[in-house]
Amino acid sequence: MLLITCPHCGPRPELEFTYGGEAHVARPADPSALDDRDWSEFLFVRNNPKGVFAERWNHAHGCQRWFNALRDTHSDAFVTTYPAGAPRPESTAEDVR
Amino acid sequence: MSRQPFRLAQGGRIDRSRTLAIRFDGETYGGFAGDTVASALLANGVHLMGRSFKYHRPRGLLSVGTDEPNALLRVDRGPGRVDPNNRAGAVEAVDGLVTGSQNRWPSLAFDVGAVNDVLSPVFVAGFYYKTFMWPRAFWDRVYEPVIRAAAGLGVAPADPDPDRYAHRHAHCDVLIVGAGPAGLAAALAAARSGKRVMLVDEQAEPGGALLHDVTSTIDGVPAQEWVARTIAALDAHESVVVLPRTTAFGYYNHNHVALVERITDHLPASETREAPRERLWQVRAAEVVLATGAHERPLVFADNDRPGIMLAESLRVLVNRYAVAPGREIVIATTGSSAYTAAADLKAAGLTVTVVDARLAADCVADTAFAADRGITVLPGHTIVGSKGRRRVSGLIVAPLRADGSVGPRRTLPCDCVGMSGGWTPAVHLFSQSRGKLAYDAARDAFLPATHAQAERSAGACAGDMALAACLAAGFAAGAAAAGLEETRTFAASPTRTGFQPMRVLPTDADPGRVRAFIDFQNDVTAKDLKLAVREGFHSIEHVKRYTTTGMATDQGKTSNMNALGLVAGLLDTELPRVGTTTFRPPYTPVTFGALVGPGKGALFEPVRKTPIDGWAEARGAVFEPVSLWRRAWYFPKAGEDMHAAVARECRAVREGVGIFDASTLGKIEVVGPDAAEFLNRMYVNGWSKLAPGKCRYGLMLKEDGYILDDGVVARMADDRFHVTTTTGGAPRVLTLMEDYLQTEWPDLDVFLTSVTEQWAVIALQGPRARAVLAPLVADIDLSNEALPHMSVREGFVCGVPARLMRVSFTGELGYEVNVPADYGLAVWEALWAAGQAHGVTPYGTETMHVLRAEKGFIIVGQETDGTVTPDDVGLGGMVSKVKPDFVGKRSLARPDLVAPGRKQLVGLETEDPHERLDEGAQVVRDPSAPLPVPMLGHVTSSYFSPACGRTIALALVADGRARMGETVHVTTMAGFARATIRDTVFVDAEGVRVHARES
Amino acid sequence: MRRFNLGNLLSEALRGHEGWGRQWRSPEPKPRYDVIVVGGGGHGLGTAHYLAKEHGITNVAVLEKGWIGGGNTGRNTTIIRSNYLYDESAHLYEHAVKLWEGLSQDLNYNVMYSQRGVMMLAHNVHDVQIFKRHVYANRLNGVDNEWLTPEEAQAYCPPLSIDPRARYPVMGAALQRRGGTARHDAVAWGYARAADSRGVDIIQNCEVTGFARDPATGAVTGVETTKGFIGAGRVGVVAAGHTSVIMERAGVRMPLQSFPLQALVSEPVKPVFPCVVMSNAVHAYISQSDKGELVIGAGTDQYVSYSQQGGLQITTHTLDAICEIFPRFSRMRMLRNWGGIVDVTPDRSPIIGKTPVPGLFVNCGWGTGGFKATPGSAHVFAHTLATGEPHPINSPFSLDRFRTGRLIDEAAAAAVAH
Amino acid sequence: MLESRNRATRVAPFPLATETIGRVAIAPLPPRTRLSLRLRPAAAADVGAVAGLSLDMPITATRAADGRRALRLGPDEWLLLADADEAEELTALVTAGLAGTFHALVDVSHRSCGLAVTGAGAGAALNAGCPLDLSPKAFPIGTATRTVLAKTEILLARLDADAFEVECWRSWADYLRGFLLEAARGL
Repeated sequence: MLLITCPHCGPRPELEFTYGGEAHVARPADPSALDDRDWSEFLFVRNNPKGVFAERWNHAHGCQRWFNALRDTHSDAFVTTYPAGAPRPESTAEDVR
Repeated sequence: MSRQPFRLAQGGRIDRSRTLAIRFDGETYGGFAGDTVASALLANGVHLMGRSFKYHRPRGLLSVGTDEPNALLRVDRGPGRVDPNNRAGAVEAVDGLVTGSQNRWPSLAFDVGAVNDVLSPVFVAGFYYKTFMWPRAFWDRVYEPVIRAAAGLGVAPADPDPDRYAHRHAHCDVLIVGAGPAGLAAALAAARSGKRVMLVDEQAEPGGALLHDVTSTIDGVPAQEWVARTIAALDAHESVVVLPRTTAFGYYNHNHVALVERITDHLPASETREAPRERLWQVRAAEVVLATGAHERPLVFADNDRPGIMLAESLRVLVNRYAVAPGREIVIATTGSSAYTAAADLKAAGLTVTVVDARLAADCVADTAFAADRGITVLPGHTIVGSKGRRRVSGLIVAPLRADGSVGPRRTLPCDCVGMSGGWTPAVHLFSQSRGKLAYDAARDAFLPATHAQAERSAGACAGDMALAACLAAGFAAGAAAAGLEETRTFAASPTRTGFQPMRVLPTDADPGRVRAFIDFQNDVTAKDLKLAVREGFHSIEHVKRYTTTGMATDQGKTSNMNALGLVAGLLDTELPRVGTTTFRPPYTPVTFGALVGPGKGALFEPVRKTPIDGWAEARGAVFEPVSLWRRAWYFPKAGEDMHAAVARECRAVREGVGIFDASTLGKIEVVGPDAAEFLNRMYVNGWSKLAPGKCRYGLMLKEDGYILDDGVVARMADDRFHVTTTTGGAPRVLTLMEDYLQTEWPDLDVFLTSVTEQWAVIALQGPRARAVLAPLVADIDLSNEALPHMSVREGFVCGVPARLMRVSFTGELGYEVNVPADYGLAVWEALWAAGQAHGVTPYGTETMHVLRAEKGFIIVGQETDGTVTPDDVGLGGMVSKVKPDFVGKRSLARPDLVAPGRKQLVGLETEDPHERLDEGAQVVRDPSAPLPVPMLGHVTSSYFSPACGRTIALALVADGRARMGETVHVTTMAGFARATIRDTVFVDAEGVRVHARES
Repeated sequence: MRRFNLGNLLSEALRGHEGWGRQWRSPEPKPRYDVIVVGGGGHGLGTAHYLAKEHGITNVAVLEKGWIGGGNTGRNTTIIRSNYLYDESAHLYEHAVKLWEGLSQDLNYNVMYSQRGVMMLAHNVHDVQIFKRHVYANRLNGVDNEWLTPEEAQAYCPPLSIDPRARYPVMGAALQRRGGTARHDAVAWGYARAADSRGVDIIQNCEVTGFARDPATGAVTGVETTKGFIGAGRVGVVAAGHTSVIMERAGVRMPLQSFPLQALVSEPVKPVFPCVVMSNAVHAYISQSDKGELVIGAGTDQYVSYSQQGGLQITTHTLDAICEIFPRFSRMRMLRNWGGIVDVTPDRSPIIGKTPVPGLFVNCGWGTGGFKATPGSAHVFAHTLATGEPHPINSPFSLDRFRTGRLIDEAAAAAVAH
Repeated sequence: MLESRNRATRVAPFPLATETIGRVAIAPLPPRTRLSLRLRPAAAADVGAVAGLSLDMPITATRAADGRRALRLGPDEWLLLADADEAEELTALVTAGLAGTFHALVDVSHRSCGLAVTGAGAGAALNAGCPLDLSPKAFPIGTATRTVLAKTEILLARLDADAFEVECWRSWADYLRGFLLEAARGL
């Protein structure tokens, strides 16, 4: 079970959280302006890296806020977590244990 | 009861003042408190304890520890408390305990399965891949049943488990796994920091190897005295928890370590009924110290599996800890030094001991001298080429190794017990589970912790330190560092005989293709099986494991893995790491399902959510159905009524009089804020800006992919406040979705969401007489059509309770939904019930609700829709706003396939036979006589008997359905097909006048 | 290649089995192959087998970064069935089941396909509707699947508790008798041996690190590997959980997410569980292996990961359900618990076909249900690689369906776990 | 029909009896006023306090004043607790105090029900299903947070070293009570 640091509540067990997939995939301001390919990209295509991944978590059984995290999908070690809306922090390989 | 002829006169940690008796295969044997089943049986001279998996070879104890592959027993602790595959050395003897051997018939001594042993030349590794293929049908009917019957060890429990199991989440600063010298020293050091320390050990008492060390001293005191003092010192610390009988079996992400504590199995049944049998601990540790010790390796030689042939250190444990003579005339066979300590202790216990050392004399001078000083005969430079005896070893066949490597003349050493030692394998299982990387250390012939993945340290034998003083010092340093102290110290400890010369298979003069030298005892994997695997091209150790099943038995290869790796490396003439090491997976030792389940069984398996009115329904004999986690009243049968009769009666009551229905499970969300209407505009397909306060509107919500997610009535309580309702099952995901968009996409909107699902009990009154029932209980709300028309809402008091009163209908009749604070729900329900008696008010359940709405063609999300259905598919395309620039799912509605012709559309169905009720899920076809695969037009989503129509009705999703009105189609039944006609979806009151109740 | 049969087995028994040769060679890569298959699991090795056997294309290499069958092929719970709802799925999985039924003979390798039946439990009215919808659709598609009452279900699987007061009472079950299990390792080894015997090069410990492209056409011309450059006419990627990583190296983003999936086995016991039981409502799948172990499948963890290690809470949740439906197993013990990496598409159905890159084909997205499809998947993918065009059976499983919205969403349609 | 007023009686989901098992006592909490207050963090800092209750405090902290409590459950969420008969008064006070400030105030008094879990074994019993570190250092007196207990969400508040309040949504009451009783037996 992961230990996840909620930006508001601090380190909490994974049981309190739900996952939200890749972060920083903004909903287009005007979806009608997108053609089918671009729209399906937005709907379905996500990065799936073996390495540092920016992802969304919801502290569903805590403060219920959505936030973002950088996590190494190979080791499952978190690099950092940060509030929704904040830009993705720089991360380097050293960040990852 | 036999008198323990092999019990030594003195010594051991057993309590001779407390005798006990256990049963094994029907015989009763005496023992003492502190015995294990294995030590008690051996004290009585019982060596034959089991049969091997494949060849049914007679087997005795190999090891006193949890690495035991052979002596696996059925243990019977009373009705429902029978379980298989218990390691004899790990089961503590309890007075009256009943045990038995496994995998044999008719008896352990005479097992017909032993015929496999004769056929062993055929039953080699992977033989089943090469045959049993012809004739084809025989695999299922003949071959496999035979193989399955032969496989498996013990018998699965036949009854539900009456025992209780507990769970505990715990946190500590330092978790120390293993309470041997390294672990105890680590705990001593960590305890000084005052931080929270947990010390866990799988054995009945802490001390590890020190519990059978009768010669060493530590800091001037005998080893076992040092253990006692250390435990006392630890007990003096508030912040230290010591858990014996507790196995750390799993090392998961972020220092999450799973332990299982055995609480009652070592106690007499009388004392244990209320207490949990086992407890699963889930520990989140800031730092972990692994002091998990090492496992001794067997020697690989012909017939090395006879009962009485054990690991040398286990003999030492039996003599020193349990005061049991494993035999009278013992041969120690070794390629290393540690076995000489065992030999010395056995000798000191008065047993006859001879040592056979496969190392050349020059390589074991110090050891032979040590033995000579104690009057122990040593045969250095001798290999072992076989053993004698059937159900008990009677002799060991040895031969000198010549300088040229050839084997000299054989001689047989008579004996009744053999202790073998092929070196030591550090127990790196948990380290490997933590995903740390191992590195091969040629000098120690061991894989040792190298690269760490988590906040963890290994110390002592599991890190390659075999000497006592080194274990203590390393443990102390690790414990201190884990606790954030920069302390080290040295311990004055007796020297330890360490070091060994790895020999994968002992040299022999026999044809290696003929002899069977076992590597994995339980699975009967021999050296020649491994040779065959390599010959057939299986060169990765994972392939070898899977092909031969070596290391795959219940001991998970604790004694066999290194011998197998080494042998394969030798066969491939490559260095050992290139063959790879098998990655260890949890659990370290097998864990009871019950412990993992814990309290989560029966009523606590999964919550049953109940409404405030649930008890009333139960008292009225309601039949319930599960809906998501809720249980809801399904129907209210009267005496003698079946479901059909009850539902028909309930339906008529609503259409002709009045029914009362518990709708409390509906999801409810209070949407508050100046941007509330705009927020709903973005979430729903339809618009909300123009909805006036006091009015209600039906809302439809999509996922971003354009398919229907949920629906429900939304009431506007004020300009900036909406009372949103959702489906029962959809409540959590709708709120989650709304919060997601609000927080991450539109944080600029001034809106807050609050779930009020459980704040309000919801009582639906439906039917022409609904107003008559409700009116007397409503003080301050005008219920007239003019003041409170269909789809409107008012706040006021019902039975003096503040209420949100909605005039809405899911039945097509005049209807109200009374929302009152939940704790008042029952009282208001009962008041309405009482007031309704004069009007024949009838309680109805979800089935009737379903029938009534189906008669009106109202959809139920999740029944008419299934996650691939658009608003237009169910005839609600008209609801979709054409003016709103955007809402969730709007763009997807324009995707090619969602606007393509031929989509399935919701229609009504009437069967030719008015009494034929179609199966929900039945498929609709045009031509039932078409060849397979028969093209399908769609499927039935809802199907009921409709009392109002006096016939069955159905809803279905049918390709181009709205263009097929009047068409005859064929619908599958369990018997064949039924003819049905496609029609519109509204079966009752097509004009929709009843809901307005204008006549009143 | 020495045939596998009882006669040879007995004659070898008399001479210490010295006569068995290698089941497959481990050759050094040639400079160029007509087709390179990236990924040495069952799907990849099977693809090579059918390329050679059905299409006469033998200048083929299978590149495996570790050891063959070491990925999901060797980590799954080996459930085989074809009772899928939609025509596209039913045809694909039924194609596989038909091949399973003759696979041991085709490969001359006993893969132990055991048609002991796969039973899916219905625990509520909704389940009943869904499963009957399956039964009827399957019947019309020529796929066997029948509806059982609770009593019939218990008769078919005696350890099953049908106590009506249970939290999840058994209200019926859908049974596919032709479904069952197979010996997963044997599938990889059998395909490897058969393909090797037809000249296919199986190259282990060879990771693909990049793709060479024709600057003009953009077509794939070969792969960079840890054993150097290898030229190729066509390349098929069959890398399961690692597909995204490999395809990224070809500049193709895939609609995939990789999740840890856990499974476990109990200690071996004598035969007690005769079939396969799946309970989707409680996320539990269970059968008993020929070795006697209860084989139990759990759900995926919620987060993307390549760690092959899930959380303990997934295992405990699964065993809650198992012990609720089969109370007698509470005192059984978990022997081994492991994880795999499954690649999941947005509609949880696979992608088998072309990519935007000429000459590059992909077979992925099998999620938690790939093993059952192995022969069918390999067979149609071999056709696709041989002809450059999808087989009718896999044409609906195109990458393009996510643009058009022609999804094949079994789970959304049926809440049936794969 | 004024006589029909106040005829209705409150029925809480928990039985009234207190259960004591070993070192754990489990007793139902009396009905009380629960108001969910949502407010932007910045606004909370500006306002400081409403109805005599400070809002400006760390997340998971509690502030109490004359029998009322404010629990900060998140950056923009507070739960206000008071006696059962104080709902209208407290609502009025808060609404007045926040006049002109965007906020949401929703009465959720009936949404939840609570148990008092006390005794030397209280923490251990809770840890049978709650994965949080309940040591006094990590979870000091006055801490209040949403979390999980086995298969249900709870609101957990520590009133004293060995005294906790556990609330769940009312439909989960049977499960919550049943689990805690089993947990106490399992100590």
